[in-house]
This record gives sequence, structure tokens and C-alpha cells, in this order.
Amino acid sequence: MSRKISYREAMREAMHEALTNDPRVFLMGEDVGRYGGTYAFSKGFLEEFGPERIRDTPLSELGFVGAGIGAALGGLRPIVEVMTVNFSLLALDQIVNSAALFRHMSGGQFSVPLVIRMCTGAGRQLAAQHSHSLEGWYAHIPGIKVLAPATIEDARGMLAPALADPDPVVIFEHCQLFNVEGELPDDWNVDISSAKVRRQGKDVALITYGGSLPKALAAAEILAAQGIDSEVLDLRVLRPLDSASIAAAVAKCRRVVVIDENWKSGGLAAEVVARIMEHAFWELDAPVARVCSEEVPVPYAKHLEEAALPQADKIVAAVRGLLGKE
Amino acid sequence: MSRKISYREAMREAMHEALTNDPRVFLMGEDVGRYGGTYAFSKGFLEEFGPERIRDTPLSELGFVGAGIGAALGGLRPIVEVMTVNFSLLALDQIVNSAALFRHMSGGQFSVPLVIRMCTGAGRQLAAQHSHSLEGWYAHIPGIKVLAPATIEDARGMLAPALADPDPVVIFEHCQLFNVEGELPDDWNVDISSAKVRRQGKDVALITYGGSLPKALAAAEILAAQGIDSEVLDLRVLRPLDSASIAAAVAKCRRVVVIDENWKSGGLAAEVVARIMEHAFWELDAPVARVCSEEVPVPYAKHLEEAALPQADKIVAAVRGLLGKE
Amino acid sequence: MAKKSNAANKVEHRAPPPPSGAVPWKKDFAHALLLDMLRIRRMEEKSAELYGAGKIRGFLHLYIGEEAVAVGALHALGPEDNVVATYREHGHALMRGMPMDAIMAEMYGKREGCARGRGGSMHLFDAQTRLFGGNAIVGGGLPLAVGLGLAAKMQNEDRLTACFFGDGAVAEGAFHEALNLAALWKLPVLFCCENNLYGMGTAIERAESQTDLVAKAAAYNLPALSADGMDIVAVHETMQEAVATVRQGKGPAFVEFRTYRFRAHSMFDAELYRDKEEVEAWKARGPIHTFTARLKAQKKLSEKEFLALDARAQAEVEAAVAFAEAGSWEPVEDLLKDVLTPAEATP
Amino acid sequence: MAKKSNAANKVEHRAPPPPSGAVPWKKDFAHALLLDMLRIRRMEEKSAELYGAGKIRGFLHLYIGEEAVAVGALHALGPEDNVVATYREHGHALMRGMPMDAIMAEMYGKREGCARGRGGSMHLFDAQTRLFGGNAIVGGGLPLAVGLGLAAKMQNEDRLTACFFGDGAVAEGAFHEALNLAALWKLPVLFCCENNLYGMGTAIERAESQTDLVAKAAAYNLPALSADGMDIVAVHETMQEAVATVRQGKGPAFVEFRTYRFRAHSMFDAELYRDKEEVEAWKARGPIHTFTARLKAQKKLSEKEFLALDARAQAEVEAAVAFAEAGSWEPVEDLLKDVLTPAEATP
Ligand SMILES: Cc1ncc(C[n+]2csc(CCOP(=O)(O)OP(=O)(O)O)c2C)c(N)n1
Ligand SMILES: Cc1ncc(C[n+]2csc(CCOP(=O)(O)OP(=O)(O)O)c2C)c(N)n1
Ligand SMILES: [Mg+2]
Ligand SMILES: [Mg+2]
Repeated sequence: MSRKISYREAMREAMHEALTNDPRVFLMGEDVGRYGGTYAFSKGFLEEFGPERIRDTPLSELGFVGAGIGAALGGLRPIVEVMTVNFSLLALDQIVNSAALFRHMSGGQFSVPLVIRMCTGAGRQLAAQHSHSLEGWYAHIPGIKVLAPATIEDARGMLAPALADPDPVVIFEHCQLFNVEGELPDDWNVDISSAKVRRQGKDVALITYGGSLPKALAAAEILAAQGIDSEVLDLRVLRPLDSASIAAAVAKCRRVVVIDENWKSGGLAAEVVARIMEHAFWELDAPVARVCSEEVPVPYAKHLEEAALPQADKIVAAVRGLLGKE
Repeated sequence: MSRKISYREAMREAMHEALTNDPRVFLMGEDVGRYGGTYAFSKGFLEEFGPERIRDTPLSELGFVGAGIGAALGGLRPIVEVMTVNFSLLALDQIVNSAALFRHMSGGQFSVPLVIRMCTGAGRQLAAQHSHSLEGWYAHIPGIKVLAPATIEDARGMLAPALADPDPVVIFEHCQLFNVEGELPDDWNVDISSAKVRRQGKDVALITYGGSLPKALAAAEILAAQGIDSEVLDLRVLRPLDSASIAAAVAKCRRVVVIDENWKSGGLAAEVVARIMEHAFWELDAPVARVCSEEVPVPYAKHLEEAALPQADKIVAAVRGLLGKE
Repeated sequence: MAKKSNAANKVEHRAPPPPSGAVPWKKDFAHALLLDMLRIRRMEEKSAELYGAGKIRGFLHLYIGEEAVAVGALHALGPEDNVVATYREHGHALMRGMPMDAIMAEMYGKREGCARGRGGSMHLFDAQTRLFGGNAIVGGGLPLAVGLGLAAKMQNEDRLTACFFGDGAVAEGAFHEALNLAALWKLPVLFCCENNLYGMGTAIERAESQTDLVAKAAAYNLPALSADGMDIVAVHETMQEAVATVRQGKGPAFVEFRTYRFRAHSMFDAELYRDKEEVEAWKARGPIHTFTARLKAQKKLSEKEFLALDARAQAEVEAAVAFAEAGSWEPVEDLLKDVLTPAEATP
Repeated sequence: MAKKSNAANKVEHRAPPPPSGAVPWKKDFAHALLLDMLRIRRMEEKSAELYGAGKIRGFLHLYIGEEAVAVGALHALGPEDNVVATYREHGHALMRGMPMDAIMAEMYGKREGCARGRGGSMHLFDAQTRLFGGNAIVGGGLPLAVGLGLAAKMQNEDRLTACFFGDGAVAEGAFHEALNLAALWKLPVLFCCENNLYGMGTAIERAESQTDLVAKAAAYNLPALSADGMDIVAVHETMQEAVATVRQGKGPAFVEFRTYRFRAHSMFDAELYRDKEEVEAWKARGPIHTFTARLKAQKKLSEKEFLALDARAQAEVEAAVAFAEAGSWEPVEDLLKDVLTPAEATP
């Protein structure tokens, strides 16, 4: 059995469940309360759980993210919502120098059981300052885990294990997924350790995550119509990366395109390519290709924004290139 | 003709020259003045150029880096010294969302001719919060250039072209290089666009930059004694990367080890590997290997710190592995 | 009308009585400022309509209700001065002299826009009029203003930098660092806080432990003033006073304008956080109709003159829309333009 | 002795007269605090020596001259309270009850150190005594203290969080955001500013436009006090007053301790930024010898007793050094330990 819900609703249910089941859990961030959540993820929560646990914060990203870390050290299980990854730049010092390091610097005395959620990505014509995709940066930091739920099931299921995790977990929710609807099986079952194959195929492996997953799946359909059978691997967990699943996809298809919305240079795709180089070089029939964002701040104008981001047609072209079918 | 000077002295000369030749240039940062510079780079400058141009700042990284951007927009040529990359996390919002984006968001109306210098790297037992190497993060951002002077000549010569550049330039100075002495030729001549071969070789290419260059050169000597001839390529410019020089080194040696002090996952080395995958895959006789920092916050204890960082012996082992000589 | 920093200045959601009293200005000047308020109002109303029609996209933050602040304040500056603004900056751009055509075309994403459609509504820049941007990072403009002030001081330029920001920005570390730097270095920066009582859905008393922003700013050792942001006379005269203070060269100043946002924060806002009564009470203080009424009471404005001014404003808006509609799209081949500065354009 | 926030409190480099007057304490208590100051002093002196000998590496920030602050302040807290400190925290760790052995071994980088040598001098942590770290990021501890206060309040724990930081940290945005959050949410946090007049080589008047930190803190709407940090009696009593205020549960408080660093900022500092006279004048106010003299004047301490206390302190230091010397190195195979929490240790 299953039911149809939206990504937003799935996320909202996950938070509602966490707030209901564990009194240590609380939600903190800009406009999570009276406003109802910038993206309506927490609509109605204030009335149900009260202002202590649905805590509106001032515009103080460094301060309230640091406060979330302190609250975790103090015995609570905070869900800190940073409105978007763009604003998380102001809080990076606390995330990198406190949350990620305390366990280690204290010789194992202090863990930081904190969940930080943030909206990421472009595609809504919000222009350069509001369109970053910096998951690759976060995935570089030892001491934290990084998740990217791209499906209804993951939106519904990743929060609980993230909250159960003793260490800081950063969850990236792509702004283009919020309104996506899909079937949530009643027996959904989600881990925060492995990548998942979203489409079986044999000719080429499309490795991606988050907001680029629907684009990769769309490209796979177009390619299928052209007789090219694509496997689509959803990384899901960006740190630690599931190298085994990546290697398996390479071994199976021998041709690979890595897709993400980071700028190409130094983005997460580069690490995936490096893992393939290290773990599956001899399995490759062709060099791995990357389809990422162009090296330009995301422009406002729709046609330029679309041209700056990964798209299904670019993925299709990359695959055909790999197969020598330009 | 040439003369022997230290990296610190070379950097100091470069700043002295810039301050002397261009009244628009000034130096701003924590303790650059009365203290004489945290690393004595600006010793004596306050007396010579006065407190307006050798400007001590309060502990306000976000504020004074942003002020540097504004000063550049206002017609000056600031050299903003952020004491270390660790503290630059507090200023990232201004660097990424203002300095790097203004040219683009304004449709080409406003450039930001700013130079930001910072000390980077580990190796002095300063522990986790004071030992980051985040050059890879900066190299991900369109709109800025990223330099890593690793030699006396580059320490002396990179600042002038960086100041002449109309866009923001970030210069990373590795803390382990400051006391290194070397010969500075009188006819030194330095660009900020290309990688440079620091050692000619044919069996393996060691691609690196900054604080890891001396380690790569040391490894090359050890390997030479074992009959393995290494080429050492110093990237120098981390954004934009000189793909052509990288591809040339691969074509020449067919075996490659990339070395940097970033954590391995998602560090700069990953991008170098991806570039090789894209530009020189067919030239490779073996998968490219990486020697980077281990995935652990840098520990204080000396033996653990050494084990956490790239070292000559690890590079030697990686090369021997590539050559099937474990 | 201008409260000094020592005066108690607690924030009130209850709307004070509407601005009233004689307008001490010559007719021409009063009409000019009324016209400017109408130009902003009509431009914003049209923008909302165009957003609904899908012509303008992304985030759109309207200035409706706050017109007296940009108009009254920016009429106190000169062309040599610098302005730093926020994502709610259409009015500021217009007041600096940016053609409405360029603003509208930018919001359309057309090549004829001030930034060729790269920036959109939140990023209006104009080198000509020294507008250093709309900025979509709350508080992001404050450190830039410090630097612009530093450049002016170090180059002995008689140039003031006016930095606009909202009440919500006051909680950001950037506010603290910027005010301290400007006061410490005695820079010619005028910090202009547009206090509309809310940062998105968060009321100021839920964001600030000290809601008296004048007292807060005064703690940095700088002159701080406050004015009724719905009263264009109070705004303009307080701004003139603050500008004169800064021009003395002894350092920065701070001025708070008490205003109110009549529309939603952006086009995605259900306004659950404030009730109709409060909004209505503040609308009764609307900067345009109260100013109009005062002028009429003084016989400095007739209904006919008002309609003529409003017609001019609407005509300008229609022309701007036509201009934007007739505009072109930047070719996709130029996507990578203006990431870095081309050699020939090097300053 | 405790200045209220309304009192003018301008900072002075000129050293005030040395602490004097009767010590209102029982002999035992006075001796206990004197002993603690001596324990810190001797430990720090030995650490400097060990740094010269290469036994301690990295950055080493000595607390010599400031002992009265940690001793007087931390004797006003209970074991249930939280403490957040800086990289100049050896004294605070000792006062919380961390064994000197564990501190010394940590500075040696030995496995027997409080963090098995992972953290070193700047990162002394102790779960037992609720010391949430030395922190090497200036201002980095302030937001953490807010969160610890929030956790205590939400869990109805009668627990106060004392957050120590220097005058230099006051310019950081983190200070502003943390004080506002704590005051806005009425959290049981006590902000303790160790004002030693310098942030590295930068004198406070070159870092703060408002050098009266009590006035600065008061602008966040919280009770703010100041005390002579060289006078352990003033420190302890002011801290008790501040602690009592916070324990009332009405919100945070701020207390400034005016102190002075007798040694260099760290082991790499030529001290070009301050002159010998100033340092000597402050040394004349040294917390240990002035307190000793006052006790002797009151016949609450004999030279013999003083020497006995000092001998105890020195013996403890020698024992700690021996412990550290005898310590072991963590095996390199364990390098990747404690990056993440092992499943079995999950809280
Ligand atoms: C650093 C940062 N955090 C959050 C946001 C999201 N945001 C945009 S506007 C806004 C409210 C700002 O309020 P205020 O400063 O009062 O300006 P107003 O919109 O009322 O004019 C918020 C939270 C942002 N743009 N930047
Ligand atoms: C964010 C940050 N910026 C800069 C530094 C370098 N630094 C270490 S201590 C220090 C001075 C701090 O002064 P203060 O807060 O007064 O403490 P004190 O050393 O006087 O006890 C500086 C600049 C740092 N550690 N963190
Ligand atoms: Mg507002
Ligand atoms: Mg200090």
C-alpha cells in the first residue's frame, strides 16, 4: 500500500513525528513559527508545539546555529533550519570549527547530536546570491554527515535516523523538489548510509543526487527512446560517500556521467570522479563526463539561468558523446 | 645574479613595493600595524606608511573583509590580511556573496580589485581549529582568482599582478613556508596564470602546490635515489586551473600522483583528478593516486599531526604503488 | 520630530496618529516629492501586477507604504554621494536617478535592464548614480558601506555613503561589526534603518532584546536619530540633520525611520504573523494620502494638480513597461560574460 | 566595587592604585583562594619553561597576571554549572576541578591528557566538570553558551552557563548575536569578559568605538557589572552578585573584569605594542602579591603559611610534570578515532 504526498508534506510529517516522539527535539530558525516556515514546512507547528519548541530566531545565522550546537551539547536534539545554504555561509565557522570538531578536540568527551536543515539550489530565478549549491563544501568536512533527500521516501525517512545519529548531520533539501508529489509506500524504509539505484540500466551510469535526480531520470527516458539504457544512481549520502555503490555502477555500465548542480570546478562531482579513478579505473570504457553548473554566478533571466544549470538535454548530449554518438 | 632571502622577506618586499608605488594600495587586518604583523610580514610598515595605510582592525573578519570590498569599489586597492584561513570562515559570506558576485550581478558595472592574503595549512601543532587547508573551497567560486605562492620567486612576484588584476584575488601562504630561504634571481618574472614544472622527470608526475611542494620535491629526491625519475608540477594558480600544463605532465609521464593538504574527500586534488579524467584519460597507464590529509581534524600531538598530513614517505609509497613496486 | 539618542524610543505596533500639521515647504518642492512617492507607488503596483502575469519572476519585495523614506531621505543627498541598499530597493534606485525603464527592463530580465537581466529585482546597480546595489543578503551591505566610507576618507573625497537596511538586519553580526568600524575610524557613513517592525514574519520585539534602535546604535558612540517614516517632512528634515552631522567629518551617524510595509514581505507570504487591524491602522498613516491631505489643507495642492501628478507617474510606468516589453534577451552564447573583468575594461 | 551599567566606566591604560583594604573573608577561604592563584601561577610558569624546552608546542597562552579572575569567578559557581572558555583557559580548567595532571599531559600531547593529546593547550575539555572547552576561535564560545543556556532553560535545569571571553571578542559579530539571543530569550547565561586591555597587539581603544564595555553590554537590555580583575575580593563578590542575578531566572547578565596580561600574548610576541612602564605599573597591582600583603596586614596570613601554600602549589606542578613525562603516546593506528561517535558510545 502507498499514498500520494508532496516532498514538502513528507518533510513536514517527518518533523511532526520527531517533535511528537521525543521531547528533546525542537525546531529553531528564521520564521519557522509565526510565519509558518519560509516554505510552509512547519505550518501549524507553533500552535501545536508552542513557541519554546518552535522557536523563531532573529536574523543571526552564526548565533543560532552556534546555539543549536550548544543546545545539543546540553542534552537537546535541535533541528536547526537555516533558511537556505546561501545564508549558511554566515554560520560556517560554527559548523566547521565547533560542530564538526568538538568530538575530536575533546578526545571523545563531547558529541554534537544536531541536525541542520537547509534549502539549496537554483532554478527559481532568485539570482546569484540566492542560488548556491555548496553541498560539496560540506561534504569535505570530517566530523559531519551530509544528506540529500531527493525522493518522497527520503524526505519522509531521513530525518529520524539523522536525529538518532550522535553526530552533526546536515540535510540539503533542493528548492525545486518541495512541490514534487509521489507515492510513499506504507512500508517505507530508509537508511542514511547508502546510495540507491533509482533506475536499472546497462549502457551508461548517471550518478547524481538531490535536485539533479529528476533531471537525470528525465534524461534516462529520452535516452531509452533512443535505445540507450541508463542506470541512475542517487548518492543520497554525500558524506561519507558510498564508494562501493559507485564502483558497482561503473563496473556494470563501464560508462559514467556524473551530474550535480555545483559549479563544475571543485564541486561534488569532482570527488565522485576521483573515487571512480581510484576504485574503478580499469572498468571504464571511456573517461567519466561531468554535467554541472557552468562557471558563472546564476543569472536572474530565465533563459540564462536554465543555460547555467544542468539540464536533461545536456545529460543526453554527454551520454551520446561518451558513446561516440554526437 | 641572485640573492638569498626568506619567503617572509620576499612577501614583505612585495608589499613594501606595492605600498611605495601605488598610493591607492593599503594594508588592513588584525595586528598588521603595531604588532608588526602576526608573522612579521609588515614589521616596520606602520612607522613608514602610517596608521591610515597600515590599518589595524578589530576582531571583525566579516566586517573588515567587507570593508575591503567596499574600499575597492570606492577606488582603492586594498590588501586585506586575514590572519589565517581558519578565521576566513567568518568572512566567507562577503567573499562569496559580495566580492565574487558584484561584477556579474551588476552586469559588468562594478569590479572589485581586491587582494585578500591569508596563511593556510598545518604542521605547527596548532590543533584542529587552527590547521585548516580550505583552498579547494575558494577555488570552487567563479568570480575570484586563487593563488598559492610556494617559492621565493612567487612570494616576491605574485602580489603585483594580483593587485593589478581588476577582480578579487585570494592568496594562500602556507605557514610552513615563511622561514624557507632561497635564491631570488634579479630577473625574476612571475605570472598569475600558469602552472610551472619545478622538476623535470619522465616516470611519474607529482602534481601539487603550496606547502606540499617541498614535500613533493623531497619525495622526488628519494625516488631518484631509487631510480625513479619524477616530474614535479606546481599548480601555483588554483583558480583558474591550468589544465593544459596538467595534461602535458600526464602525457609526458603517464603516471600521476596528486598531492595537497586538503582533506582527501572533496579537496582540490579531486578536481585535478577530474581534469585529468577529462583531458588526459587515454594518456594514463595507471589510475591517478591522491596523497592528501587523512579524514580527521588535525590533532595537536606531533606524531598524530604528522600522520594526518601528506608527507614525503607517503608520496614515495604512492608512486611505488603506481609502478607496481610496493 | 527628530528624537535624540537619549530620548526613550520604545517601538510600538499600535500606529501613532497620522502625520499632520503644516508642510513647511515651497509648493514646487512639495509637489516634486509627492510626484516621486507616486512614481514609486505606481511602479510597485504595476510590478505586483506583472508578477502575477509572470513577466517578473524570482523574489519581488515591494516598497508600498514606505515611499516617504526613500523619497525624503534620498532628496537630502547629492550626486557625489554613495548609496547602498537592500533587496527592497526599487524606490531607492529610482530616487538616485536610475531611469524607470532600466529598472523595469531589469525586472523583466531583459538585456536593456541596468544589469542586462543578470541581477533582477534584488540587484539594481548603477555606477552612474553611485548605487552600489540592491543586496539579497540581509546585513550584507553594511560592511561594504564602511569600505566605501573608508575610501572616501582616505582619498579626501567629500562624499557620504548612505546605507539602507531593515530592522531585521540589526540582529546580524554584520551590523555590529560595521557600526563599530565606522565609529572607530570616524567614517562618513550614514546608517539608515528602515524599521517597518517586521523582518519577514518576525516582529522586532521577537528579534531584538532592545527594541529601541536609537539606544542600540548610540551604544557604538555615534549620533543616533529617529523619525516618523510615514511623514515625509520628518524623514527629509531628520535626514538633512543627519547628513549635516556626517558632513562635519567627525564620523558616522545612525537614523531610524519608523515605517510599515503595506504588502506581503515578498510574493510568497500568507501574512499569518500580523492582523488586519494593525495593517489597516498603519495604512491610515499612508505617506502619500496623508501628505496630500496636508498640502490640500494648506492650499498647496488641488485635486486637479494631484491627478496631473499621478497621471505623470502612471504615464512613466506605462512607458517603462512598454520599454521592457520591447526589450531583447541577452544571447545565451554570452552566458559566461562578466564573471571576470575583460582586460580592456580593467579600471 | 561593582559598577552598575549606568556608571561611566571608560577604560584606562594607566594602572589604578593597587587593590587594598581589608579582606572580608575567613582565613580558610582566603587561603584556599590564594592557594588556587598560586597553583595557576606556578603551573603557567612551568608551562612557559616547558615550552622553551620543547615539551609543549603549538600555541601557548599564559594566564599569568589574570589569576584572580578565574579563581574569584569560578569559586562563585557550582558543579552543576556550565563553563565555556577560550584558548587562555588553563586556569579555568584547574578551577573547575580538572586534575593538573590531565592538563599537563594534554599540553604534552600525551594519551593521559584530558583529550588524549588531540586538543592541546587551547582545547581543554572536561565532561565531568562541565567545561565545554577551550576554544581557539575568538568569540566562538559565545553562541555555544547561548545554546547551553537554552538547553538548561528548556529542560528546567537549575544550571547557569558562565562564558569567558576577552575584550577582543567584543568586536566580533558573534558577541552581538549571542548577547541579543540570550537577553531576548531570557537565558541563564553569565557573560564574563576578561578585559586585559589588549587583543593580541591591539589596544581596546583601537578596537572598540565604545570602550565602556558595561555600557556596551547594557545596550542589550541586561544587567552589566564591572570589577577590578586584579582584586580577587572584588572579582568574587561581583561574580556572586552577577550569579545571583542570573539564578533569579530573569535572563542573562554581563560582568567585566579589568585585568592585565603580564606575559606576551603567546610565545611568539615581541610586545612592540605596549611599553615597559605600563606593564610594570600593572605588575605592581599583581593579584597574588597584593592579596598576600592585605592578608598579612590583617594577620590572616604569615610568611610561613604563604611559603607552605606556595610549596603545595609547586609540589602539585612537579607531580603533574612527572605524570606528563611518564605518559604515553596514543598509537598512530588510532589516528582516525573520535572523528565520529562509535555506535556503542551513542548518547
Ligand atoms: C543573511 C540572510 N538571512 C536570511 C535572509 C532571508 N530574508 C530575506 S529578507 C528577510 C527579512 C529582513 O527583514 P528586514 O531587515 O527588516 O527588512 P525588510 O524586509 O523588513 O525591509 C529575511 C529573513 C536573507 N536574505 N539573508
Ligand atoms: C576569529 C579569530 N580571529 C583571530 C584570531 C587570532 N587571535 C587569537 S587570540 C587573539 C586576540 C584575542 O584577544 P582577547 O579576546 O582580548 O583575548 P586575550 O588574548 O586578550 O585573552 C587573536 C586576534 C582567532 N583565534 N580567532
Ligand atoms: Mg523590516
Ligand atoms: Mg584581551
